[in-house]
Amino acid sequence: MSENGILIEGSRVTKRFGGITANDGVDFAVAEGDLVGLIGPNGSGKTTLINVLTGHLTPDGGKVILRGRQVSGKPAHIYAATGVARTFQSTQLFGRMTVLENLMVPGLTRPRSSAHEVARRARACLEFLNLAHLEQLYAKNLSGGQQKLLELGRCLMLDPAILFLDEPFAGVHPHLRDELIKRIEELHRAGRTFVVVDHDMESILRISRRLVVMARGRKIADGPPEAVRTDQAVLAAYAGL
Amino acid sequence: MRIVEGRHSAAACALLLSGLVIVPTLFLGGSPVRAAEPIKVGWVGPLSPPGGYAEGALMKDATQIAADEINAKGGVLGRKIEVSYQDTRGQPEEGTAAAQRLISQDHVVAITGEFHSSVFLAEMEVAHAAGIPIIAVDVWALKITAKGYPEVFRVAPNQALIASKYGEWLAASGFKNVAVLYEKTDGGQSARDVLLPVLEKHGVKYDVVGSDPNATEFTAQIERFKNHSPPYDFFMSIYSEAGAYPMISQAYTLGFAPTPHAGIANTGGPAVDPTFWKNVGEAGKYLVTEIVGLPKTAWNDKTKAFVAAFQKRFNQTPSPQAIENYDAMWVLADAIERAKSTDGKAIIAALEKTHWLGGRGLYTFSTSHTPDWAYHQFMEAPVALVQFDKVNQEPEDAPIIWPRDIADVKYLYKKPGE
Amino acid sequence: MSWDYLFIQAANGAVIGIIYALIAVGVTLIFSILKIVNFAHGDLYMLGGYCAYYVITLFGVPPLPAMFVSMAALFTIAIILERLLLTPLYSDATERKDEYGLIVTFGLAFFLRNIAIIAFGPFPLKPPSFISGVQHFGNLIVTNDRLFAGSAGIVLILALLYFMHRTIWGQALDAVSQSREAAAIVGINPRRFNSFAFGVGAALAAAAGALIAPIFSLAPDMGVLPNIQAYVIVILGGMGSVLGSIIAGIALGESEGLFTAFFPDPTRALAYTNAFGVLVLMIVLIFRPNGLFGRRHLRME
Amino acid sequence: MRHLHVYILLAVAVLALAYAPRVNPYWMHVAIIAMFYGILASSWSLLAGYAGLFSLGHMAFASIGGYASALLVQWYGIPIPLGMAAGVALCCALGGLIGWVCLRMSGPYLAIFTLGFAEIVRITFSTEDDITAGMAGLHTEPLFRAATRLPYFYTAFGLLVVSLALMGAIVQSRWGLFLRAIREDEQAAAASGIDVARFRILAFAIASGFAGLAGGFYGHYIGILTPSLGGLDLMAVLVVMAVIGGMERLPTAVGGAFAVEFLLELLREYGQWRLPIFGVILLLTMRFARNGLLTPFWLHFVRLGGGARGAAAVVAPGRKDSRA
Repeated sequence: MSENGILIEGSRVTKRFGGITANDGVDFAVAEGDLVGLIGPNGSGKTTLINVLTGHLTPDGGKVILRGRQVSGKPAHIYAATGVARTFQSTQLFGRMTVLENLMVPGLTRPRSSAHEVARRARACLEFLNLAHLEQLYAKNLSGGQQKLLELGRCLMLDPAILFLDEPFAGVHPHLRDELIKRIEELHRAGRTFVVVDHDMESILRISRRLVVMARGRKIADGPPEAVRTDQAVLAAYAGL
Repeated sequence: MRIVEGRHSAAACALLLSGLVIVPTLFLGGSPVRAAEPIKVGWVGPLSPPGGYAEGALMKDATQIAADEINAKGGVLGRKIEVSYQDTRGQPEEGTAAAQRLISQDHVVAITGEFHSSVFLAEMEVAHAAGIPIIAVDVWALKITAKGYPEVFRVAPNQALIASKYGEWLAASGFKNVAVLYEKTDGGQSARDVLLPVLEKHGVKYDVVGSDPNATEFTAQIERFKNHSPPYDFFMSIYSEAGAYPMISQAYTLGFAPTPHAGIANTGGPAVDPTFWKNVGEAGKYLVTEIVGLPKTAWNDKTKAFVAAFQKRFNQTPSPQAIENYDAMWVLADAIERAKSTDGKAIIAALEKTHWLGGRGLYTFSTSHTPDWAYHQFMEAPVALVQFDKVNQEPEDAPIIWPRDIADVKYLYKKPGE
Repeated sequence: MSWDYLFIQAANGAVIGIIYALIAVGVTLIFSILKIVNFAHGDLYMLGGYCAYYVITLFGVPPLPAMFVSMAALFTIAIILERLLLTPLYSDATERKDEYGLIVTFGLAFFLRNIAIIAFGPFPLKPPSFISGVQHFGNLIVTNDRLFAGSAGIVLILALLYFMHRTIWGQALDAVSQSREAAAIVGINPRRFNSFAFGVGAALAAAAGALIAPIFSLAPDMGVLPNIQAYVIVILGGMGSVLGSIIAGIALGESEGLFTAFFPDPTRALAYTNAFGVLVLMIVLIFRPNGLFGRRHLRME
Repeated sequence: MRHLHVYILLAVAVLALAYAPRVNPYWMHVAIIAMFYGILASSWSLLAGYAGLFSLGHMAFASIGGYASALLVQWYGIPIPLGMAAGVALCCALGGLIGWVCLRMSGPYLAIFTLGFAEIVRITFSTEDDITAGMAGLHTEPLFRAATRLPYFYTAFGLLVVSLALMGAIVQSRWGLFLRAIREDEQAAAASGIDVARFRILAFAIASGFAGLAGGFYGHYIGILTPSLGGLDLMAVLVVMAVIGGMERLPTAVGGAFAVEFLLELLREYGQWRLPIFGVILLLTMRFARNGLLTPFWLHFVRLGGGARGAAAVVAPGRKDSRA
């Protein structure tokens, strides 16, 4: 743990795809125990930033510092082993593996884990997510909302310090969405750090303690939700697009 | 697929799996051979790719003609002959399977056939282990007879008898600088291995190029030949696969060979196949190739009868390989008749004393081991080099240019325009 | 080495490259719509060649109309085959669609190649030339058949490009290739376009077979080598890009020709020509895992 | 009774072994070749079925293993088992290397990349004939100087059982779960903490090693090796075997190898129609039993004992156990 309580930090992150600069010198730090909402118009570079911060993309410029250690350029599983978990914009499960197996995978990647112990934890996790009755089903046969829950469960099995959730509420039935929010808040109270990306403003504002806004690959606002809501640059970004 | 629940289907599964292992044993043994039953003879050869299936098909047809003729004459030892044909796809492993099946499943008394030396080498191991005579029909590798297995006989000439003839003829014709293009098959390689030392011995310069047997595009290579300096005066192609035709056409249209400055030859068989002229047209004129049968002038009644029968039945001219297999079948029948038995040892003994006039001359098998490839080799296997001097000429009508004692033209090689 | 020699080899390479491209374009088209690699493409090409041959020899039809007959025939055959064999690609019960497509076309190739030996006989056949004779351009000699095949290849590819970009059906095809869901939403039935694309791909292969037959002769296993070359081209060109395939086809023809012409060890040059093509492919893939001009490969699921 | 299926299989195996001396040499040869393909099909299913790496270079590794062993025995006169071990080691190393260079490829790209590798191996082996004897065939030392095929049968059986046991242990461990996770979604697997690169390379190395083992055995059994061993024709047959059986489980892949090999031999009755008929059977099977013909049978068979339910239970012990 670094001294100032910063868990993960992207410093001057730049990422280009062909001629497009998706991230242009973005500084983004998350402190231990925070719950950050990351918003911005389509194509503003949110997902790219998450991909860089979780090791799925190597930045062209800048660096990623995780618990005081520079990790940019290292493969994604190193991040996962250091306590970074994430979900994907379009749910990415192990479709033709059972629900239980989906949770066993991250559990078993932990060093010195025993199959019995992991299975016990996985089942506990399924109880927590109300998915226990589905454990022998193929993941691809779950409904969209159940898949989001399962993906969250898969993150939890890593016992992560920080979770990046990429559009967790998109396409989820309102009832399940409330369920999801409840779980996130529960986990946050239990001490986990979150970064949540979504277009569902209402939900984001409901849960986040801090709001970061991106536009055109740059960070344009960062602060408490109330302050950011009235920020001129943010209003301009949303209105102008 | 829905799985039916219940104990019955579970038992069925167990049965199915154990069946995989047990079913084969049901094919055990087979019934003992009774006197009136036909004598079974095996045939092996390529009938599908990646093997040389075209030649294989011709050989199979010819074998059937011989078997039908033998049966029409009352068979052998008063019993009919029945041929079991096994496709080997040009793969040694399939050859082993085929030979093994013929011997232990079909209980054949002898085997003939095969077109690929590498496959035959695998097959003859099986025959050797079982003591079953096997007559090699169109495989030219020296190693086959050089191994000295008593079961193995060969009616085909071998590379020492074929490729060396090309070498001697090239030297005698005064060619000084030869481009050799061979296909990377067993036949191509062994021909190359025999040809090159002969050229070297006579001081003929050469360059040798290998090619994938599937290739059909030779333009770049032929242009490279054309630009070689000093220029080549002969294009020797060792190619038996389908690519031979585009190669000959391309050499002709690109003005490499045949020209007044460069001759061309192809060894391996395609130039005597039934669709040769259809494929190459003008380009085939002046091409030199070998026939591994008697020259037409030396044809005996059997040759003529076979060619006529084949043409009548299959509506095409038999290739020399076909007549080899026709004769092999007759040689075998003759040996069984003389052995008065279908026992392997007896047939082998009878084969060694073979003195039988077939469509390719008088068959005898050497029992000498010097040189090593001579053992059980038909030493007088006819090989003649011919040169087409007309478009659409039958190989048998083409003038013989080598060896000199049977040549029917004065020249050694006729250049275009001469 | 003279410039003349280089020019001749380059010109020959270009002609053969266009012919390669014609085969590869069909593979590309099928890939971009059906998302499968058609391993039976070389055998459809073989069928097309034989079809043209028999139309010419049995009915006395001139070569060029025979080529169109062959294209129509293969178009129909391919649609039937697609309906019979490829429909599971669109069913959820098929668990691994990429692999299913690969394997079923593998099986189809196996069947076609072996039935062809029985149906057409084992010996190579050659239909009459489109235009007989040769053309001399200085030291460069090109047969009229090659020139014809090259130009007809260009015409057909241009026709395909025109069709893809300028006609309703072509644009619908393009729409399906980009997003099946979106296409379905705007009322295009992707199922029908799968059949259609497979048919057009096969018709192009048939045209290639008919055009090449007088140059290389027909044989039941003639599809083996072009098949591999087609994959090389399709990958180099970026799966699903018609224009990329044309460029890659010509590049492959050129590089193979020039490799044979200039590889320092003359005895091995021809033997390694085919290996050279795939080696280039492998190197490109190592550095660009999605091909040179590739869009990212998308799974069907 | 748990693991009933294991006992049944053992019983069948014992039966087959005891019965073997009475089988005629032809069917024994077919069985040996089927076991050779069994090793190849199961190792290919480890690669393609579990890890989702649809490689078309598997037969090329068999070819490399065969040639390496044959040549080492020929050059240095080392014992054949040592030669085969060297072949396996070489294939592991080369397989790992191929696995490493194609790390970023997937789906058809990987298939065609490995196809290219196989072609290069085949072309090289047939061109460099002063070393490999090319298409004329490389003669190999026989493993046994026996008149019957029986020792080969037992050897092949032993190799198949050992290979299956080793691979079975791998796929039932957490590695098997990781490989399947990589097959399903590489990004998600990485996000779950799996070192994707390491496991992809491992899968290639292990599978290629078994292919090399099979190739080595084949070379010393048939007595002659040609470059066509590594060609596309045999690769197609191998794919067909694994797929018909069911490529996502080792035993079904082996079952497919047996079924196809025996079918091909039984079809010899039909002469030239053999391969077309085989093609039709193939197409029908693929069309109507897309996920493998033997898979449902196998799953049911495994459930006989009532213990294991699907693959999940292998790594995730049943509820009762975890409470106990």
